[in-house]
Parts: sequence; structure tokens; C-alpha cells
Amino acid sequence: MRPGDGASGVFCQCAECKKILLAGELFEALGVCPNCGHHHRLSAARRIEVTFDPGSFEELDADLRSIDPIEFPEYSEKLRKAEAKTGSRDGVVSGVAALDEIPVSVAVTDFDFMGGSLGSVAAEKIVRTFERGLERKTPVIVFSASGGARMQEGLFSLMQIAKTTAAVQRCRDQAIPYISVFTDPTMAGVLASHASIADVILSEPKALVGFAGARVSKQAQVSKVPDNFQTAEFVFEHGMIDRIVPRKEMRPTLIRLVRALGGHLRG
Amino acid sequence: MRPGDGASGVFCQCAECKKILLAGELFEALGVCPNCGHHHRLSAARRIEVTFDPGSFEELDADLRSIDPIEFPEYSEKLRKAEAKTGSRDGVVSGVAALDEIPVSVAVTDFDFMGGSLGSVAAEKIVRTFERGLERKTPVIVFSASGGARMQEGLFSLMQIAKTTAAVQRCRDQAIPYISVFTDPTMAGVLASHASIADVILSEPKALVGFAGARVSKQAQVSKVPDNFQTAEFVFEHGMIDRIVPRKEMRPTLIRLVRALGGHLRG
Amino acid sequence: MAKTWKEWEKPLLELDEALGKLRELARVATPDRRAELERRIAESEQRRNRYIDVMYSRLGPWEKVLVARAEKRPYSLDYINALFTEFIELDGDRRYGADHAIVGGVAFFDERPVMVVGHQKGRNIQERQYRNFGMAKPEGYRKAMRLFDMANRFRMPVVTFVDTPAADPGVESESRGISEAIAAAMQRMFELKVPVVSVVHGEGGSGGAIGIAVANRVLMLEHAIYSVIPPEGCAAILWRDPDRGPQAAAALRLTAQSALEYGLIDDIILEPHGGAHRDPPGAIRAVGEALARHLAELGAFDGEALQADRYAKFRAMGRFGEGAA
Amino acid sequence: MAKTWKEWEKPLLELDEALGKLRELARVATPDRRAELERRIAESEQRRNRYIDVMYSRLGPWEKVLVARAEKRPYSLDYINALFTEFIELDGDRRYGADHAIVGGVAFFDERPVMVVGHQKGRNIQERQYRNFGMAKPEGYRKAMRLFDMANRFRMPVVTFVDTPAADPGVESESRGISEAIAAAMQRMFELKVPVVSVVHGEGGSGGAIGIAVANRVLMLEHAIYSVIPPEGCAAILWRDPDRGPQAAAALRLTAQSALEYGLIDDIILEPHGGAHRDPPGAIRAVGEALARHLAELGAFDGEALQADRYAKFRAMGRFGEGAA
Ligand SMILES: [Zn+2]
Ligand SMILES: [Zn+2]
Repeated sequence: MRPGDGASGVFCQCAECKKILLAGELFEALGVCPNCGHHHRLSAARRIEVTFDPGSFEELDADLRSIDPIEFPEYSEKLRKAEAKTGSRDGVVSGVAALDEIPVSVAVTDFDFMGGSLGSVAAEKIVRTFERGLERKTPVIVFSASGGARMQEGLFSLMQIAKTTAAVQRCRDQAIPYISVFTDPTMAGVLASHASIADVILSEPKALVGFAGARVSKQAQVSKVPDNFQTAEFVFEHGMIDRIVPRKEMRPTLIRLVRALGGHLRG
Repeated sequence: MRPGDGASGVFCQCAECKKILLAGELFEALGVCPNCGHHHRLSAARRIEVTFDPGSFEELDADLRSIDPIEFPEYSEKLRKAEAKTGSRDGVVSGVAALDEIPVSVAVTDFDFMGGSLGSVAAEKIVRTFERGLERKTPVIVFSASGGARMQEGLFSLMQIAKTTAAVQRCRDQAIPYISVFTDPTMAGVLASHASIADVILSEPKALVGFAGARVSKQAQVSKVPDNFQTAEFVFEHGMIDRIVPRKEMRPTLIRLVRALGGHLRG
Repeated sequence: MAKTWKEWEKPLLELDEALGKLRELARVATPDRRAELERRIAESEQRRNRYIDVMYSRLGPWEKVLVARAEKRPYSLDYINALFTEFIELDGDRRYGADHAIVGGVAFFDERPVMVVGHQKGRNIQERQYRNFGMAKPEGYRKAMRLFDMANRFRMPVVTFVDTPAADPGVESESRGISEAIAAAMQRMFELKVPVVSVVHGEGGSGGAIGIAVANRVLMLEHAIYSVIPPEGCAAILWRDPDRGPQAAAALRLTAQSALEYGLIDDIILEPHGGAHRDPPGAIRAVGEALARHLAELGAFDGEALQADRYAKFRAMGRFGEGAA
Repeated sequence: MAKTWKEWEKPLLELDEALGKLRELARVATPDRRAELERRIAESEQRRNRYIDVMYSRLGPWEKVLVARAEKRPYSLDYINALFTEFIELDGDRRYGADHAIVGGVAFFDERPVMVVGHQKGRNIQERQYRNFGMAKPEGYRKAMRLFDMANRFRMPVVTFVDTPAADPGVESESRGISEAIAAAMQRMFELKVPVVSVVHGEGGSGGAIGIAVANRVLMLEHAIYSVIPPEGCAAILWRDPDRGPQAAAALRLTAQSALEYGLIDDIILEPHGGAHRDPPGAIRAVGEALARHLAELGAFDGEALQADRYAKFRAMGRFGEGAA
């Protein structure tokens, strides 16, 4: 159970500053530590709850489930465990919702499901999210929280980053606004696909954001590694994202953006 | 008289290594010093002669002449002197020519005419060169040799960089291939307009290429200035141009390029 | 000749100071003395206002340079924050870095979504450094291009606020292609099928300015300047003497009035009495009214027509002779 | 298990060495001795060839990894220089730098203009450094995008040669957006309305490979590999033991044969007897024939159909269950 999602006990501890907090208080604060501002990870369900209009979310494609296409060692077991842990069939929850009554098509990754890794199901759900944006002429919002491609699906996984990119290209071609939100972590194959080529990219503060595992990057480099390497702050300084948005400002920011960018869809 | 253009005497001196050379030999070598490889500047006429199919060049718009639109101090006198010096009415010679029998639309700047600066006439000729490419469906080739915008025409000159850029945009939109060649020097307003946004950019070796006067750039900077700052080699290293092409390879390179990029125009 | 705006406004400053002293005296004076002081205050105010009238109705090109650079004038973000609602700054060129000398983002103007882009200067040392004195690097122009693209895709009008001494001329900017960035930004603006209005409200400095000013309507504030080269740079080249900026300013005809006369801009926005720096809200109001009018006029055209209009306008710029001399 | 291609081919090398000695002996032997030696040479040659047959008909996934990385295999420029005429390399991302791990330019294939792009590795220390081991930085992908754009505008088919261990993972690449560059390059390839053929001829290393491999036809050489992660990296994550690369290679099913079986590539190009490194001209010929065939087939479609085909192909990739479990 994550501190931000409503812990089982009365108390919980901040993952960053280690302060003991009232679980209910942290829950009310959307998982943001009142002491140090640390943004604890949220489940997809809680993310949807705190972001979109109350009751507006309708889940779709919930019946998609991962199979084991290349019979990869222990993959089936891992899938069963992740299902048991999260109650979901894969790491992406997708559907339609509303932001201040503006309809949007959304996909949210749950890091708890095998590190939010991108396999066939996650990519299919994300692609269908873009397709729903195209069909319904609504903005698309994707929250990422992923370690990257799901290596247990082998080359299928690599192809998923092309597949989601293809869907983004169609949206761009048809003037469907697409907002990508990085949450902790947004890495590797996910960063090198749909997440990085949105019209507007927002990130939660301090989220881990990068292409290669930090160990790999540092090994590959003789030069000094900056202190904030592979954080939201680092990629902002380097022009890769539009804004760092604290969690409690995320909903109003998204509302403004879909109002502004989606004006042409509403005539 | 420039060394490369056929000097008046039997001997001339390399501007770079100071070696005394036979004028005829240097002329035959296209103005490239046989000793040190220095590329001496060429007049527009000689450039055209050594680049395009013999006898293929037909000059157009030769009757355009600069006026003094804002009555700038000494501008009229400078124009008269430049006309006397070059026998041209302004610094750009333009028209149609052929490369291995492929028709092309061309403009060549003559640095001798007020430093090849871009005023109303030069820009109009360059724009008409692009328009001829559009009308005749032929590739466009522009050789630059310019210190930048012609300040004596005030704000008119600044608008010329937008005007030539507009013409490039139309060519791009209509799939007319455009090759830009930097020769010594290609600077400031000219670099910040049509010269830098070609499909393919070539440069003669060691040409001076830059935005700001080197003095300005160095003053503005605390960090170290690289030895090859504002040269063709510098901008190549920084991804701004496709190739550095020695003068004697320029014609064959251009032939290959117009054959490859213009295939769709010839059906 | 004055070299800075402060130096040039010094007589006014002295009048204001004298006026302040009189007012202070009047506040503490006896009733009979106060009548006399109030008469003198009224006189002084009249004199000050006449002085302003005279100074600002006869601003020469060099004085316009000083005024256009005045740090009390509204800057781009002042216009943006006052005239638009729900501005959300967007950042990043997606290539190299964040640039703070050009700001941009989405906002609403009269309830309609627009894309706003502008140079931004700073008012104190820290701000000036942060904004790099309003001199954008390649990243700034590439960010602007990204926002222009987005506006085009989502059919949002584009409004740009121009106020820069020049594009950044440093080694870093050269190495990342400042020239290409400016040219590419202009080219992108020629692609737009939405209304584009640019407001040159301070310094329209050369390539750095035109890089975000390829608009269907280019408006200039009454005392703004627009020039192919800074007058000091021009003087340095012409006379090897940067101190002859005033002469160069005159020679370059860098005023809004000349630009309009030459057909190189489309409209002049009158400034409040004594200049935009003396009444920022008044200047902002005037700009807002002009924007509303021009955006409304452009709203009557479709995308193709807007693009063609922009092309035709810049295509026609330039003066030359043709045929036998 | 062998850890390098040289180690793995050691038995063959020994056979070749023995053969060399026999041939040397035969050259200087007396006529009667020579007949005997020549019989032994013929035997040895047969044995060597049978050995090659056996080794190369039963290459396991890990052996394929070793062979795909063999530095004697033809590299992209070997294919480009042999199969195309009048290649002119074009360079530069127009943003930051020149990248030598990806090469590209215009050329002619069967007298038709094409745009060619490929990763390039080096064979000696200097070359390897110059080519950054075939690991491209953001500049490489942005150059590729520029060339893709140009090909699209001028209706030139695109051919890419894929051979990279991975995209460059260094701090510099991160700071200039290697992820964005790869994603944007893929996106650009989905925009193309011209035929696109990609040949994975060595290592198809993850994002670094797919960044230039969004093609209508993806072809793989018989012993090339294509993988979402290097097997050593996979082993490090799975078993915290990078030395278990062989097991990971098997688990990942990174061979051309598996990729074709899964429908993730379109064709396999058979390599000469004993692999491409044993007969580069033969490998190049085979690639040339495959390219000619696939380009001819794609030539029958118009631009819209080609774009739609590419989309449909990648859209359909992925295996999952739907409905009740
Ligand atoms: Zn805390
Ligand atoms: Zn010499």
C-alpha cells in the first residue's frame, strides 16, 4: 500500500523525509508530504479520482489481459502476482473522463503492475486511447509511470513503442491535442515513444525521467553527472518538457490546457 | 582584381600563404592556391563560368538597380562606386543555367558589390530566382558571399530577410529542391535567412560563416572561443551544413545533388 | 546628447522633485500660505505637463531609442498578464534547453484561445541575467516555432510581443545555430494558416525581432523602434565611433512613424501622454484595443487567405528601380 | 560458452590454420608427396566446410548474438557503397552537431534516387571512437529525420541499414533528449508517403534500432538479431548476472527466425555459407537482390497507401487476450 493511496493504518511514513504522518492527512493531501513536499506514487485509480471530474471516468478495455507470447521465464507467474497485487489485468487503466465538463480520452499507468512496463496490453490500451480521441474528437491525456518496455515480451515489446508512436502521429495529423504527464518514474521505452512527443508535456516535481538506467548513463560517461540528472527538473532545464506541475495544481492546469488547445474541436 | 579571377599581371600573390603564383595558373586552378589550398574569392561571373554547363547561363533581371529609399548618408555615392567597380547594378547575378543538362535557377552573390550586402535589389533577385524554380519546376541554387543585410536601406533591409525566407517556404511547400552554397563570407542577415534553410547546404573550405561580427560574439562571451570559430569547419561540426566541398568538386557534387533531389520534377 | 533615458528625462525628474517638495510644504502649511502654494503647484504641474507635451511630441529618433529602452515601460509579460486570461507558460525547444528571453504559452483573449509569444527583458540585475537582457538563444526561437506549430494545428491566432536589443550573439548561440533558428522561425511563420499579429512595443532589434514578427499585422507603439542594426553598431561601422548613435538613429529612420510611412508596418498604437512608461495601464489598454480590432478584422479570413496575405505583404517589401536608369 | 565471436569461431580458425600449413607443405613437397598432401587438404576442406555447415545451420540465439556482432561482417557503409551509386553523404541535424554513428545521404539504386540512412560501426579503435561504437546521439536521429523529410518531399524511397548495440546512453545524450529524438524519428517515419525498407543486418539494438526502422518492409539477415534489450542487460536484471547472456538471448528470442515467426519482420535474407563475414560480397549481393525485390513491390503503391500500410502493420503488432480469461 502506498502512503498516498490511503494506508491501512492510522500512521504512515514519508518515503523521502521519513516523517511519521497521519495516513488520512497524507491521503487528503493527494499523497504529497505536508512536511517535505515529496510526491508519493499514486495508483491509477487514485490518480483518476484526484484529476478528473468526480464520477466522470468510465473505464474501457478493462478486459484486455497480458499473455506470454514468447514463453519467457517466469513471466506468467509475474503476471499472476501483479494481477493479485493490483486487482488489474495490466498496468494501464484507460477510458474516457471529463475535465470541467470537457470530455477527454485518458490512459493512466499503474507502476505497481510490473513497474508499469509497456507490453502488448499497455500499448494496445494506450493506442485505443488515442483512437478514442480521434473518433470522439476530444483531447487525449496520458499519465506515465513506467520503467520502460516489458522485456518479458521480447521484440513484441520493442514494437509497442513504434505502435504507440504511430497513434500519436495520427492524432497530430488530425489536430487532436495530446497532453503527456510524467510521473515518477517515466523511463526508457516509454520515454522514447508516446510520452515524449506530446503537444504539451507536464511533469510532477522530482519524478525520475530518463532513457537509460542511471547506472548505465553514468558508466558511459567520463564527464560529471549533474546532481539532478534524470529528474523532472533536469529535463525541464534541457527543454524537454513544458512545465513542472505540483500535484494539486495538475487538475486546474489540465483544465486550462484542454480548454485552450481543444477550442477548435468544440467549434 | 582578385587573384582567382585572372589578375592583370603575370604574377599574383596568395592571400593566405603569400606565395607568389603565376596568375594564369591560379586562374586555371579556379582561384585555389596550389601551394596552400586557399580558396580565393571569385566574382559572380567567374563562379558561374566554373560551375555551370559552358554557355548555359542566361542572366535575368539584370536591369534591377538599387535606389536610396531612406536617403541614407553616402549610400548613393557608394552605389555609384560599386557599380563602377563591378560593372553590375547590384551584388547578385541571377538567371537560369544548366548542370549536366539539368536546368536550374541560380543566384550568385558578388562580394565586391558593397560586401555582397542584402538590400532590396539583391533580395528581389533572389526571390525571383526561387519563383523561377517554382514556375519552371527546376532546382534552385544560391551561392552566398555577403556581410549581411545592407544597413543603408534601414528597415527595408531587415524585411528582405523575411522576404527571401518566404520564397524558400514556397519552394519547400512545392517540393522544389534548394541547395545553398556558403562561400567566404556568409554572415549575419544572409545567414539568418534563405542561406540557412536549404534542403542541402554546402560550403567552401574555410569560408567565414557566422551570425554576429566575431568581435561582438567574443565580447559577449566569457567562455573560450574555439580556434575555428565562425568557419565552415565550425558550422559543419555543429551540424549546420551538410558538407564542405572544395571548389573543384563543387560542380560534380551539385550535379549529383540536382539529379538525386530533382528526380521527381523530371517525372 | 543624452545617452540614457534617465539622463534624458532628467529635467522632468527635477520638475517632479520640485513639485513633490511644494506638495509637502502645502500639506503642512497654514491655510493662508496654502492657497499661494497650491497656485504654485498648479503652475508647476502645468509647466511639467507642457514640458512633457513638448518633449514627447518632438521625440527625435535617438530619443525614441532611449524611450524604447526605458526600463519602466511595460514589458511583454506585463501586456500578456494584463490583456490575456488563464495564461499558461509553455517551455522548451525539445532539443537543448529552456530559454527565458522568449516566453510563450496559451491564453485566452476575449474568451478565445490564442498562442502568445514574446521577448522578455528584466528590470533588475538578477532578472536581466535570467532573461539574458531579452536576447534569445537558438532555443528561444525553436521554442517559439514549436508554439507556432501548435497554434497552427489547433487553429489558434498567434500574438507576438517584440522587444529585444538583438538575438544573443555569443559563441554558444553560434554553435547551436542562432542564424538557422531565426530563419527557420520566420519560415515557420510563413506556414501559419491562422491570424498572426505582432506588437513591437519596445526595441525591434534586427534579426532577433523579425524572427518572431512575420505577422499579418505588425503594430508598433508610438515610441517603439525597429531597426536592421542597433544605432551604436551602425555608427561604429560607418564612422568608427559608437558614440555617434544619435546620428545613426536618424539615418536609419528606425521610428514607428518612418516604418509606417514606408509601408513596413501596419499600424501605430498611440502611447499615453508622456509615453508608455508614464502610464503603463494606459499603454496596455491601447494595445488591447488595437489587438482586439486587428484580430477581429483578420478573423474574417480563412487560413489560406491569411497565409497568402502574409506572403504577399512581405513579398512586396523593398524599393528598387527596374529598367534603364 | 563462447563470449565473443572470435572465441566461438576458434575451432574453425584452428582448422583453417591447419589447412594453411598443409597447403604450404604441398607447395614445397616432392610430386609423390604432394598427391598425398592434396588428398589431405581436400579432406580438411571438406571437414572445415561440414563444420561450418553444422555450426551455422544450428546457430543458437547466443551464437547469433556473437555472429551479429562480428567485426568482419559488412557494415552499413559497405552495403551502401557497394549497392548504390553516386552516394553523397549529407550531414548535420541543423541544431547541435554532426553524428558519425548514423550516416545518410542521397544515392541511386537501379538508376533511381533513394535516401539511404544507416548506423555505422568502426573496425579499429579510432574508427570505433569516431563512430561511437555505432551508438547514435540525439543529433544522429535528428539528422535522420531531416533526411526522411527530404525524401518525403522529393518522393524518394528510403532505405535504412540497422546495426547498433543501442542508442548512446550517456549524460550528454540524455541532456539533449535522446528519448525525444528516437520517438520523433519514429513518428517522422510514420509520416512518410514513400516506400521505406529497413535492413537489420547486424545488431538491432532496442530503441536505437527501431528509431530508424519503421519501414513498410523490415528485412533481417539470417544471423542478425533484433532485441528489446541486450541479452547481457536482460540477464543482469533477471538474474543479477550479466554473464548469463546466453540464457537471456534464448529467452528473448532475438533471432530473425523468431521475429519472422511472430510477424514482426517481413523477410529473412539468407547469408552466404558460413555467414556474411565469410563472404561479404555474397552477403551484399543477397541484400541487393532483396532490396530490389521489395522496392519493386512497394513501387506499385501510392504514397497514401504506403503510409497506411506502415501504420496498419505496426498497429497490428502485439499479442494479448481480450474478454473473460
Ligand atoms: Zn516528506
Ligand atoms: Zn596559398
